[in-house]
Amino acid sequence: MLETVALILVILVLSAGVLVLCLQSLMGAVVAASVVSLGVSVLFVLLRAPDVALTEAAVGAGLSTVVLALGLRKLGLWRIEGDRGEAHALVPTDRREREDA
Amino acid sequence: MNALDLLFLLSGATLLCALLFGRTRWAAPLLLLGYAAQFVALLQTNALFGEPISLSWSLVVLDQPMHWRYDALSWFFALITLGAGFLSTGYGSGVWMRDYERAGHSAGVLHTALAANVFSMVLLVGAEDFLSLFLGWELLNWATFFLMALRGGIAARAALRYLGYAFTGGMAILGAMALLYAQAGSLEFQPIRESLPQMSDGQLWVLLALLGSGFGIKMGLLPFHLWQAPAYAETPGPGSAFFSAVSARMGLYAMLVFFVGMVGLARLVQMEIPYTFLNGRDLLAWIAVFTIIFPTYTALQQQDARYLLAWHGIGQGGYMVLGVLVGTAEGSAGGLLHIFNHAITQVALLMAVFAVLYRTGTTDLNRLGGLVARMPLTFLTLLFGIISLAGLPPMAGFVSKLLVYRALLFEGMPLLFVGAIIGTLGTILSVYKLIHNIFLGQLRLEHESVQEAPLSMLIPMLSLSLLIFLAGYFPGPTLSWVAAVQAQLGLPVVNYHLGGVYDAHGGFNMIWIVSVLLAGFGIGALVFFGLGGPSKRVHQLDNYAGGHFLYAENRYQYSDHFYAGLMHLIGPWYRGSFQWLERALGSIVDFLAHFTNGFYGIAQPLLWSLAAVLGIAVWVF
Amino acid sequence: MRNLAAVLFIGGLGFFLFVLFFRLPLGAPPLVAGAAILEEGGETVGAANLVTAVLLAYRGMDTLGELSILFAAATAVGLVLGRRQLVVSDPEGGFILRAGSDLLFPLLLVVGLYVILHGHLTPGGGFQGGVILAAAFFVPVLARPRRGLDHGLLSFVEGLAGAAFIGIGLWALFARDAFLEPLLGKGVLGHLFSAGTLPLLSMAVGLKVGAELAGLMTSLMEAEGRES
Amino acid sequence: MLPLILPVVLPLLAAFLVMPLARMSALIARALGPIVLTTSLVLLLPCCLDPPAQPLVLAIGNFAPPLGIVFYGDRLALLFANAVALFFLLFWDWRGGNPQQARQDALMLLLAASATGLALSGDLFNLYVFYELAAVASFGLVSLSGTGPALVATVRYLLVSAFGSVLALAGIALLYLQTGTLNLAQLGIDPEPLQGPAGLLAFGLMVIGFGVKAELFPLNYWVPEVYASAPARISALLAGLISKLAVLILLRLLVLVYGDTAAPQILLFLGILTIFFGEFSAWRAQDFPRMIAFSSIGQLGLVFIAFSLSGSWGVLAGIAVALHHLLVKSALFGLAHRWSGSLQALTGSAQRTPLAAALFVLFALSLIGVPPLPGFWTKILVLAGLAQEGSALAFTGLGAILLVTAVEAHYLFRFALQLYEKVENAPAGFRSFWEFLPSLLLGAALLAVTLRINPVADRLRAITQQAADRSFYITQVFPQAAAHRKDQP
Amino acid sequence: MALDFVSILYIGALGLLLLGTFGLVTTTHLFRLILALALAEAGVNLLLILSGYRGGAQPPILGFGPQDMPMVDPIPQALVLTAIVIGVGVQALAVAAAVRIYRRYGTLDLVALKAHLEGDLARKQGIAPPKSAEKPAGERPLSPVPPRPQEP
Repeated sequence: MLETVALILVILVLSAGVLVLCLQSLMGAVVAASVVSLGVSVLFVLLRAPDVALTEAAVGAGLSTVVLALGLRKLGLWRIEGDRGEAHALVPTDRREREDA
Repeated sequence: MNALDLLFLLSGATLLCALLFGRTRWAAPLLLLGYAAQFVALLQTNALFGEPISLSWSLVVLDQPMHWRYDALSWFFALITLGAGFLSTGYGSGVWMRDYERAGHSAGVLHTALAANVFSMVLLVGAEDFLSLFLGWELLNWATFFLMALRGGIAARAALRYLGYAFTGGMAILGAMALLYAQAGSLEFQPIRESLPQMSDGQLWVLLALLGSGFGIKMGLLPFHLWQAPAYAETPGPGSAFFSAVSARMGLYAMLVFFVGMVGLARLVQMEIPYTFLNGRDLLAWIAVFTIIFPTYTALQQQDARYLLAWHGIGQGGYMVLGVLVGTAEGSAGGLLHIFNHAITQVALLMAVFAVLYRTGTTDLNRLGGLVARMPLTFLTLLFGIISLAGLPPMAGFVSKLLVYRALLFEGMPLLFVGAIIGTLGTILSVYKLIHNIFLGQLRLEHESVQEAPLSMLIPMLSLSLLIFLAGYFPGPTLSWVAAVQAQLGLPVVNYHLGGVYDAHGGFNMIWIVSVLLAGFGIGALVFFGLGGPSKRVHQLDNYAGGHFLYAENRYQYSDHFYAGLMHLIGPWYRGSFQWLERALGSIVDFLAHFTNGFYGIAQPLLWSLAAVLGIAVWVF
Repeated sequence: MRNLAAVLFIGGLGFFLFVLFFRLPLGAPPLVAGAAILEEGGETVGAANLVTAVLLAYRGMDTLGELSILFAAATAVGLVLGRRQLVVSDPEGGFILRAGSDLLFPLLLVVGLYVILHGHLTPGGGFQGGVILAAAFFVPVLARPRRGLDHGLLSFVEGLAGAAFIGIGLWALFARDAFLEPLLGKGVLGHLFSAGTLPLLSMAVGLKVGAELAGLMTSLMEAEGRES
Repeated sequence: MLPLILPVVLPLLAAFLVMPLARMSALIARALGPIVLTTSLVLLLPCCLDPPAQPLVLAIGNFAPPLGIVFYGDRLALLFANAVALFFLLFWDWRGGNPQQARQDALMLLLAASATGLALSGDLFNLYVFYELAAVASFGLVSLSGTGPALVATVRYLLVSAFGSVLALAGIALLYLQTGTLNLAQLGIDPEPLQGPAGLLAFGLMVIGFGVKAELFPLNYWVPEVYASAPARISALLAGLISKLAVLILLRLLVLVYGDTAAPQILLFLGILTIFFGEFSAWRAQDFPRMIAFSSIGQLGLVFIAFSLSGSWGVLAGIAVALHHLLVKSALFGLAHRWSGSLQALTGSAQRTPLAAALFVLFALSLIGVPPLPGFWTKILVLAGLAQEGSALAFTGLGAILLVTAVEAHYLFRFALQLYEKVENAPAGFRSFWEFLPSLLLGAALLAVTLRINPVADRLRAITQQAADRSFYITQVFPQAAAHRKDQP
Repeated sequence: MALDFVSILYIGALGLLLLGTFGLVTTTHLFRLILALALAEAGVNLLLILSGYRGGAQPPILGFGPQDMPMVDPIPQALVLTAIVIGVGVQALAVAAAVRIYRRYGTLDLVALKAHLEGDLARKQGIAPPKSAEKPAGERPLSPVPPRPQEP
């Protein structure tokens, strides 16, 4: 039983890892990274390391995602709805840059 | 406190007082006194005929002992060094130095550099183990670089080029020292001399390559000779005279110590080059011969007197190596004697050329001419010098070259002899160009009011000319020094007498040769002056040709680009004699620099780091 | 071409890593230092949670190093982000966010303090509690960006907490001649006030980490964004 | 028993307190740093001048070595700890006036603490934490000037350092998997399990991990940018001091565990590459800081080659080269404080500042190894060791060092000649004497070492004898291990 | 390579590490590099915990599970705790630097940033731009970024 759970989780984590590298939208990549972090923290629980699981969940999934999202916001690569009126689709500007470069 | 300690102390003291009192008015006499004192101390060491004398202090650094010892060879070289130092300081003091300071350079720095050179040479020739040899070697390299780079501009660039060569040579020697240390366990000459026989031929070839190139660079042997001419020519007057006399010969000293003293010519002969009939000695001999030929014919093309003489300095070095390599009593005597003879010749010639430069402001052969009437004594010095440089009878150069030629012929090396002769032919052609373009021919208008060289420059020049003549007339004393050196180096000793040499083929006696020559000149002079009709003194510029008065502006005498025809004939044979080698090395270094700098230009070089990790994994697995 | 080379290298490295790792005793690694701590950890330090015992007692130096790394990171972020925007351009949080943040703040505070104080008993400790405290202080900033956080106070708390950690260590140095040695007796295993100075140390760590991360996130929040 | 822990802990305490103190009174905050550094210098200097017979082994928290962390203060570690305190005082930002002065002082103190920790610690993961602390503190310090290039250089430096620390952590995991302990001495007790491919791969990963700061070849692409854009004081400390401490970690591992395996060969190979790439790129460098940055890469390659030599000869050669480079490179970066422009712009600046130009020539002479100066003795030690090694790679190393030194001599003196060229409007010299005081002091130290080379050499030989002695290290940390080792051969 | 519990996790850990390294090596976009770094660190942390895991053991908390059951090794867990927080610290610094760089240069692409770095340094130090003879003939040089408002 334990093997199947571990197998599923590892597959989930690895696929989320691949997603992090392949997704076009940066915000999607950040979300994928937090999924990886959560998956790893559950793996830590399986590995009888509750302390580390708690840290990974709080720091890895929580904090780093917040920091990355704030970073994206400051880079202007991701807009929240109703941000000073002009609705802006979640289009990462770096792809737009490539088009007009 | 034996005489050797006194010599070292005095040398250091001279350097110190040059450093402190260099700028003051009475710096020159003080330095002359210093060199004279060192000369006396050297005579007291009596290392030539007496027992070798060793320094009482010896340094031990990182449990490597460093001590100094003077024997006949070191005495011989120290004699030339101190003599050259004394004469060039004398030549460079007084009038010449005032003119040098008016040109914006500092006299103190020149004196210090010269004293530093002498001190490092005195240190180098006394070396008793590789560490003190390398210490003296590097000090000499840097002192030479310092003296060369004094005048800035072209001199600085030539000095930098010299530094590139000299430092690579130093590194080659350091590499050889590391190999010797690994092989013999110590850097002393004695243990190395004992461990050399056990070395295999391959190791000896590596040592020959490293030490040969290291010492060869300093001597200006063929592939590494390109730096010497511009560097020596661009150095200020006395420095150039000093360098050409002895600085290049330190490479020969080191070669003598290692290849002749420790490895021994017999062992060189045994080192066969596979698939050829050549052996180690032949290789070096052929390099020496080519060193005679190529620079001499490059000298032929030069348009500046200093460059012409500097190129000859390289060429003459080949005779010395050739003579020593023959190995017989006569050959090595000729090689060693040529060191002394060439030293006094080259210094005299350069002093004369710099005297002309001092008076007329230029040494460009195409803008000089007809100074024999204005500067007769300088002309005389130059005449004596070029006769000795070309190796013609009355002068000293003839004795040593004759010894070398006789040795080459009697030892059955005809091809080497022919090469040497071609070199001498080139020398005769270029020295004639030298004296013709400067002194003979039509006087130029602007040199109308040129005076004779000042007294302070004339004394060293004339004393040297006298020395050249006497060394040629009575070679006995100089041959005695050479015999002592041969005994110390383990070469067969030449048996000499006041006039010349006895050997299996009869030998020669200079006293007879020169007396007959002088007698012939005497008769010729009698006929010319005595029987000839009354002669009328005519002013130099009062010339007629074909009934027309020749104004001084039009040149009726062939003095521009002397030998243009000859150059047209043999010019294409050799481009710049090995310029391509230097350019090739330079471009390789530039390419590597560009390649490595490229790595630091990559935007995302983590791929290389990953490759390194994979490399380690493969290496480890 | 670069990606191809990268794939090749990664494949090669992966092959070597797999081969080497699977030759080692994966399931049962040799237990040397760990075994000693497992048996006598409870007695000497008196902490139920052995990981916290290792973290704050046995390998106290690592945690001190860890604290100073976080401090260095926060200072460096402060240095890099430099000037803070005077008026925060982010919009006010919606009603739900403001009401939620008011409700969540005390709750997160309690959870954070609980995790810190019970660090030596249950899984958790200085770091985890600190992060929760940081979240507790950051949520109101998200809700009302205008008010922001008082950076002076934060750096004050941060400095003092760090000094407290080292102070306890120095106190142990002077008392027992060994830096960071647990003092104040072991107490009964499992009780709240047990394991000597460990709870104090984890409190210091918690406060420091909390203040630092809150300061870090707020300065990132207030940094001058790019308005394109 | 000197509290060996204070030189590490006091700077940390000061770093934490400097920011709150700065709010209260700037003066105390400014003075805090120098006071703390002088106290640690005063603490460490006596035991470096007349070293204690036995090295100072300090178990933190009184926990026996395999459990807790142990600080091992043998003469080599104390020497480096002293050097840290001394050089941080020498290159402290005395004038201040930087808007973020409190933050900069805090980061400098953190760097000092981590450097001392790197020198003294005897536990592998603790070394990794201090190494990471030094890295993060140097990121902050490098981005001090806040200009564009400084930030980009910091980010590139951060990325390669993070890549290195990930690999180092993987190495530590691999090592822990095989031995179950992190204490260096315990690793050395029975190094057999680590001699196999897995152990060597762990060492390889750690070489790459710690090689980032030690400017090893494939990982030193950050060096020219960072040293050209960071303030000269910081570059002096990073290039001179921190890089040596990173190499010290690898030296401990090499001496204790990987003495007679293939590890030295790897270091030798990477050292040759580092020297080759460093010095040849310096040939084309067009500005002063980048030129000495490349030459520092070259010198560190020499340190790696020296450490790869077997036995105490290698340790002696490596430490000699490292200390000489520490002295010369920091002094050169001291000069770079004012000479930060391009080489052309500095032409003829010897007329205004003859002393600085003379100092540069002195350092250049010692760097390339001209006999009377100590640089020559260190180089001859390395070359003699390589010649004794005798393997083909050793001879290529020998040839590479010689070739590279010739190139180095050329580009250093190409610049020296430019300095002494006669130019009408010579560039502005050093405004005040204080600016190149560190270089002056280091130049005087260099000359002092030249004159008293023998006593310095004997002291250094004693230090390295102790450092290279594997069983001595193990018996110091594990006295009881000595008992059980006696019976088995 | 029996598919037991531990070997699956080792595959997962090594897979994450290799994915992270692949991301670090190939992309040149600064933000993706930071994400790849986070991946690699998660992989290594998993690896470190695995090196302390013993099959069938219980977490190192005294007083919970049965007494006789062996416990997992606590030391790697302490190490991983430190490693995670180091990772986040470095990540936060990287994001902050990325924000400042994006504001200064307007791009996060390392190739463009490297060109800006060289250009600004050369301008600051007064090095003349390479003459056309030395520049590679190939593609036309990078079009200069429009001059941004210089910082005070």
